[in-house]
Amino acid sequence: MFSKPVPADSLYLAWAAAVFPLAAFGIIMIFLRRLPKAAAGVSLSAIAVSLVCAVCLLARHWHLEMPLESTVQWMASSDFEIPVGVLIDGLSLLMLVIVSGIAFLVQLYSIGYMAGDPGYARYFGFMSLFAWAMTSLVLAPNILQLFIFWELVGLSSYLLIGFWYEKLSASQAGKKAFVMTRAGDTLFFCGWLILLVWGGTVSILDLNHSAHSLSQAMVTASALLVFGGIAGKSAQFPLMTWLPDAMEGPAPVSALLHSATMVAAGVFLLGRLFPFFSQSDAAMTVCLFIGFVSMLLSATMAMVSRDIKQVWAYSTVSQLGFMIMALGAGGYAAGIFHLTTHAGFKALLFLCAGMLIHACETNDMFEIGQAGGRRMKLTVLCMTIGALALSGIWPFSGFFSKEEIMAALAAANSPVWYIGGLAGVFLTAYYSFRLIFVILLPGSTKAHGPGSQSGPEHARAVMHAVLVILAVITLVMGFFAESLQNLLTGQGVNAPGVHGPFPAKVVSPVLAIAGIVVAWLEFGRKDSARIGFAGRISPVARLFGQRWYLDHAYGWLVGRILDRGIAEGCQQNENRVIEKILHTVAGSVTACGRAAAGWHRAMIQSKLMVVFAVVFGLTLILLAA
Amino acid sequence: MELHAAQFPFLSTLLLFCIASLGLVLVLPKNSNTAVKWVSAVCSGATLALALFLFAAYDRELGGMQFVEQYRWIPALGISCIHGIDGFAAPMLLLTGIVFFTGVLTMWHLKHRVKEFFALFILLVTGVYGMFMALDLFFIFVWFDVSLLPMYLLIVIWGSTLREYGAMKLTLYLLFGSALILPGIVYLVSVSGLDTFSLPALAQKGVFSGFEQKVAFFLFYVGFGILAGVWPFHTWSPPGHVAAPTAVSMLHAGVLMKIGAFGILRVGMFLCPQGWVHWAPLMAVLATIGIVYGALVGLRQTDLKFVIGYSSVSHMGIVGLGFATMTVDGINGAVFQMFAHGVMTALFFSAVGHFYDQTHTRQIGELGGLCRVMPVAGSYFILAALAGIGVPCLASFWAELLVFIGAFRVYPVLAIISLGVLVINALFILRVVEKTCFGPMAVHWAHLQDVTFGMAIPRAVLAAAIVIFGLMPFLMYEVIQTATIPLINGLNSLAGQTAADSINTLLSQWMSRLP
Amino acid sequence: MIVPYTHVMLLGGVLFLLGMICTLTRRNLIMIILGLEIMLNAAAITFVGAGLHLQQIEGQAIALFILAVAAAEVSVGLALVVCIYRQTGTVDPQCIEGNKCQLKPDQTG
Amino acid sequence: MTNWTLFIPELYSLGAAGVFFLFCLCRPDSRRDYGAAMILSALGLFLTVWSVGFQGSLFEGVYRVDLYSQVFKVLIYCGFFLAVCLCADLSGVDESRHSEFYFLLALCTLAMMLLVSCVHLLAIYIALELSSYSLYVLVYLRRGYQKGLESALKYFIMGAASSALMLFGFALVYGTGQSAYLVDLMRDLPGRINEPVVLIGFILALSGFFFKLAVFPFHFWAPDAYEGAPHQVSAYIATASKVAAIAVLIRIIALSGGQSDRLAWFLIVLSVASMTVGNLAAIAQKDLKRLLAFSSVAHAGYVMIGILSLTALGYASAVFYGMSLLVMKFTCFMVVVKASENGRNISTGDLAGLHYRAPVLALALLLALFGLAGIPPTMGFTAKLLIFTAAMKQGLLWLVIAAMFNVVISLYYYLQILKAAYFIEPEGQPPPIVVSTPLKLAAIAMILLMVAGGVYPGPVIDLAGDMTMGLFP
Repeated sequence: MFSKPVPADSLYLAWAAAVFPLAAFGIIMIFLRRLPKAAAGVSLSAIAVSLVCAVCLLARHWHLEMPLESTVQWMASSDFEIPVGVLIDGLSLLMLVIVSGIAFLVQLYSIGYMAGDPGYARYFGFMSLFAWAMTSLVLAPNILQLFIFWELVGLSSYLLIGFWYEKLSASQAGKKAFVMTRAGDTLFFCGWLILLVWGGTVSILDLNHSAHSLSQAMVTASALLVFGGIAGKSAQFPLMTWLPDAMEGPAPVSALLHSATMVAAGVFLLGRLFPFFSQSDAAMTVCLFIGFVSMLLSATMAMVSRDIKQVWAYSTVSQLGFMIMALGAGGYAAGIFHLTTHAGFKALLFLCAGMLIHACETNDMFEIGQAGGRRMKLTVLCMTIGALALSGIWPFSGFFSKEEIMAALAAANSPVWYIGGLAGVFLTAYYSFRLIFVILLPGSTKAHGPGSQSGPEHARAVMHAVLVILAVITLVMGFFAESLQNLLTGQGVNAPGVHGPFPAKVVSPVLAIAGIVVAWLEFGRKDSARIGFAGRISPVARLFGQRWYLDHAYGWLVGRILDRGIAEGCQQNENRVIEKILHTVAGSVTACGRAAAGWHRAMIQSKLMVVFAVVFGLTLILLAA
Repeated sequence: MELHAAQFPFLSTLLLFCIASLGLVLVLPKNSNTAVKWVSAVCSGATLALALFLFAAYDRELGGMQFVEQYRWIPALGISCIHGIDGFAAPMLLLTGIVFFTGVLTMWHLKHRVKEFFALFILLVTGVYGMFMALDLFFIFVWFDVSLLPMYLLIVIWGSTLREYGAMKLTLYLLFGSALILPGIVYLVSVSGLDTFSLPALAQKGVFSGFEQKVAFFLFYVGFGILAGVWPFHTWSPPGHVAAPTAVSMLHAGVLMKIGAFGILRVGMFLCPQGWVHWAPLMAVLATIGIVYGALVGLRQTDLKFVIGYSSVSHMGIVGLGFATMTVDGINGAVFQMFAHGVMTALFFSAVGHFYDQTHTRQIGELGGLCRVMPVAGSYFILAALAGIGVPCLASFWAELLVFIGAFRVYPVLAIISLGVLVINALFILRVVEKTCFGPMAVHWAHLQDVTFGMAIPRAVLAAAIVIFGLMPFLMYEVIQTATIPLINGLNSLAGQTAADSINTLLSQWMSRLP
Repeated sequence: MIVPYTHVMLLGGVLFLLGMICTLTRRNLIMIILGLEIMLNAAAITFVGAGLHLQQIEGQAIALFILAVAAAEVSVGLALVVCIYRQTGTVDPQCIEGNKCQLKPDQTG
Repeated sequence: MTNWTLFIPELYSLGAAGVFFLFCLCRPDSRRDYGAAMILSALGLFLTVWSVGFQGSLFEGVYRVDLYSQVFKVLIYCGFFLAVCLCADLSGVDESRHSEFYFLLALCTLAMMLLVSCVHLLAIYIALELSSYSLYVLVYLRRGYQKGLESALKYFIMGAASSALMLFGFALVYGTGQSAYLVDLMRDLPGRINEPVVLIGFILALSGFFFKLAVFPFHFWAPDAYEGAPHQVSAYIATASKVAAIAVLIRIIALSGGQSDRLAWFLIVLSVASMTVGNLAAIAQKDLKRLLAFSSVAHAGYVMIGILSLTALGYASAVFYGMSLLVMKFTCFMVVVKASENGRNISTGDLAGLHYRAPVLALALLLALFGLAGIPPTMGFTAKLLIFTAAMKQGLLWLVIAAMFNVVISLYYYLQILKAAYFIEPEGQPPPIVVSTPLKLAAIAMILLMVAGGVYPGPVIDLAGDMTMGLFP
């Protein structure tokens, strides 16, 4: 076997980490819908318990030699069993801490951010639902359980994006997110079915350890299908356009779900099944390619967007693309490490954006700048720290993780990936600091500062505290790289050497600084035109601004092909063919009826004729027969 | 099949209770509306309790037919009155109890011809209960028809949009179905040479030749299939839903369509396993078409009930696909889907019913933002929608999961096609949710009332059923399993190989015949 | 028996056919009744022939009964025809349908 | 030695007819006539029920009294009694003709009672003619409705033509079968049924009964006669007359011995044609009685399914079917009588609002229509199940399916009636229909009978089986 059973105390801790938020969700939705304060309290305590459990687990199993797995059978149908359980290894412990930690911080932040919202209790209910689903997802020992919670985090994402349901765009964005991820999930499900029916196992450890005994074609097929789910969840090309739209949700939701944790679930899954994916070169190449395309495409989109949250959303897609590239290139620890650091600084960025949006009541970065967003000193400082980390500047956490990724890419089979990665580094720095400069150094500002910051004073203090905590994490996280790598790779995952050739170490920071400089030249200088190099060429700007026309393609696919094409065809078939046949049958029956009825009005002698004809005719036929 | 006699005639008690309530309703004075409603509520509550008890008391270790009662009935024709429930019937009884109870409560505000409504309603439900517990072909058919005909009056008198057309179409269609079932039953009884209508006796091995089974199964499949909404015989169903009053829609989609599927299962598959194997590919293809087609047509609908009607077609296609797999997983899933879809769609219709009562329209374009004025009703609607999409931890998910596993083993291509439809399903159901519950609210809806506490009870019961069986699917599977495994074992021993294998052989033969 | 039974049967059959043709072709209620009488008589003749053939008296007895019943039948029929004629002024079977010819009593014949 | 006790019911009927004949000579008095008719028919009903157990043979074997005939006599008398029950408001018949009306009705009943017992060709012929003549005149008795006369004439011509056909057939059967006694024929015919002359004779001989039963193509009289006759007479034709026709048809067809495919095919064609023509034509009808007439034609087709299986089971099922028809058709006509004002014909729409104008009648109508359509749990369903079982034993699956399709068609117009009764709101505010207590009791009795016949028909089926056992000596 590849695992040992989980000790009872750890098992309880793991269960508690998952179940407390579920209980909070149930209690809030059933009893506390009218009591917002109590709802927030319940939700926060539950996630705090989760966090404590997660940290205890991490501390207890810091030096884990073998994955721990325990399952009980939840449901059985013939030879097919659905077990539920927990799998504890470095990855799940790390993710558990990230998820519960960020969730805790974001919920803390939300107390102030969401204050006064009519759906306050509902918000915390959904947040608890998400916390339950996400913690259970990272603990899942088999793909089915993972899939179930995978769907549930999708559900909570749907609910939270459409949280302000009276905004039509919000509910549409929620729908879009759900349907697009569902499209990926369907592929995931198919892949899972292949593994179950033909592969015979869906246990993650079994798959990772026995993938080589399965046929190559099957591994490739199922890996690619599962990757479909990953692409959907992590908003990779071509299923990427839901994520920018998902920014319709409240900013903390974007911070928690759509940057730090939920969208990272795709990368997590890839990491979970890393040895399995490694068996198929084709699948790994596809990972690399998709990550590459998504990373660059979304970076270009971020270059021209004016919406502060959208920029971070594109950036999220781009960074997820980096992670997937890293994993595709074999840099398991690099990808996961980037996931970890990214969770911290991206949450920070979103929460800062939330503060700005809340204060200035606009999403447009230029307007925020003009409204005097820079006067919110702490916020802007934290945002700058986050942007520096995102750009990969020493000593912020992003530097370390990006370095590892670049090293992994450099070790990959083709230089294309590495060069693309470098371009990505440059673009990342460019668009991050474009935003920072626009807000920090606006050409002109209004006389008055941003409008009164809503919420009571202590709430704002809590929000600021959260920002500071995240900023500190961003600052120090990079120095834990070694220990995290030990945690992750201590269990038989053979990560290739992460220390790449010398130039790599220098080239990418230089490029990042170059990006910052370019951004300063275009946006930061006193008399700069405040228009980016991409924005100068209007077709390119339009291409980037329209998200490479991906949404148009989907609109065309759904609206024209599906809705007005196939579906309308079926509808016409329903009305014109099936109904027509029915009506023809019914009509001919009634017509026959009318004819028969008319026949009975005939003259008596005609009727007699019929009588005689039938009797004698039939008799003759019978005699002849 | 094994028969285990009952210590106490629970099943007859259940039926007699319904009949007694019906009689009581009939003899109550004309204007005693409240009394009628209370009698109906007590009747439905008591039968629900009994159904729940039977479901809980069904011995999962023992399996087979339990609570069996046998009475002589018409010896001249070999008709006896046998009641009994197995792992398929027990969930169905529970479903009927739930939908009956919630249906009665949903119609509590009815003012027009109350006595007749509840009399017909109880009659209909009696038929449904009877159908699920009967083990004699005569009684199966009798109860089957008893549960169909009241529908006509219920729709015509208390219905809405295009009710006369919808009711007539529904009734004629369903009777067309029974026009095939009755010959099928009589045919089997005649060729058996046993002079008995008793299902256990006829279900013994070797009673029917392969040809007879094929003929009879086809008749049953089409006959019951019409009621189960099998494509292309589904077109009675959406207009019927649209025309029917709320509780009748609930019962219609929640239980009646299940009677059709149950009929295929109980009569078709139990009696004609070889016919089942023979027609399974056809069933699978039609079911897949139904799944795809229902979702696609649902995409184009503008009337809420039409949307749900077509989604029912799609969901019942999943049941059909499960039956066609002839695997334990597929059948388990199909039966669970019958239950889950029943509860889900009842919740759907009860929420829509409330919308309609308040707004007097079901046109999706005219609604919007209803969650603001009726958050509770809206929540139940959304819950039903999510169950309909197949979100995990709600009952339908487990059903669909198992059906797809079974289908993937036997018909991988069809399974993948149906899986793809899940996306369309999500698209059109969420679109409806968005357009009714979300978005800006029209000003003239501001005065609308949310569901009152009393009216929320039935919805809460349905929602609880969805969530409980979604979180703890094993409660259901343990019961269903007891019936599935013997059925499939019998099927496999018949052919000497698993039926799924024989289908694969058959398919490969067909493929080889292609140029 | 001098005449073979078959011949009697044929005679009865031909007569029956003639009666039938009469009922079918004549546009007069009275002629129709006459045709019916002829058919009855054909049956009676066949009975008589059969009785002779079988050497039973029954056949002829039946024929007598038939005559009597036929008489009753004709009386009922004629009574109806008379009533019809009084009411509509016609005995044309085509005209009694839905009172079509009531306005033109002179067309009778 | 003639045992006259066996003949008591018939004598009683003759006496009853005589009483009305005497009334004809007195001053017209409708209340007196009605009262007398009620008393006499009720007594007669008891008498026939009392005579059920009689066994024996009368008049040199021409007349056979057995369970089969006696039960049918009860049924016929039931029909008579029920028709009389509907006569409380005999507004469709001229006041001065009421005595004649009852006289003819009693006479017709007598004729039918004779008919079901006769086992001799001539006796059958005479009994049949007697009943027919009474009915011709009864149809004619319609007051203030020109169609009454017209339909009587059509009825007459069609009847006379088919009895001529039948008689010619009898002649051929007599000539080839060498006897006019059914008992002898039964010995002789089965072996020779496929000889051309025998087959022609046999088929022609059936014409008269097909006419009575309104089987295609002998059904042309039915719509006109039902429509033109007084409601009570229509009811009588649809119930008692049909039962008698079934009885004697079974007696005659039993002669074939069940060995003739050709005969079976002939019957199958007629059966399917009757069902189809009857049901199709009924769809287009507005007049309720005309509609019921076509439905009778269709039901004749269903009865034929039972008969054409040419087995004891089939005959028993046809008998049961006849019984159920008696109950259901009577219920329908009861509604027609009560819903029509002054004996006028009513259309389907005139039933509007019946559910509150007369709830009991509406419920009875509902059950009767479902029964006619063969929907469980009514007597009609059991009847259909029986005939289908009988046909299926002969392997006629497709015939059963065809019949079921016809049931679906028929359901369309039955549901239209039901919709009118239960759903359509009448124009204005028609007053509630006054249903007298006896009639209400009758309606409830019918409801119970229909439901009992659907739910627990065992005893009746056994009875029908015992009856037909007697046909095979």
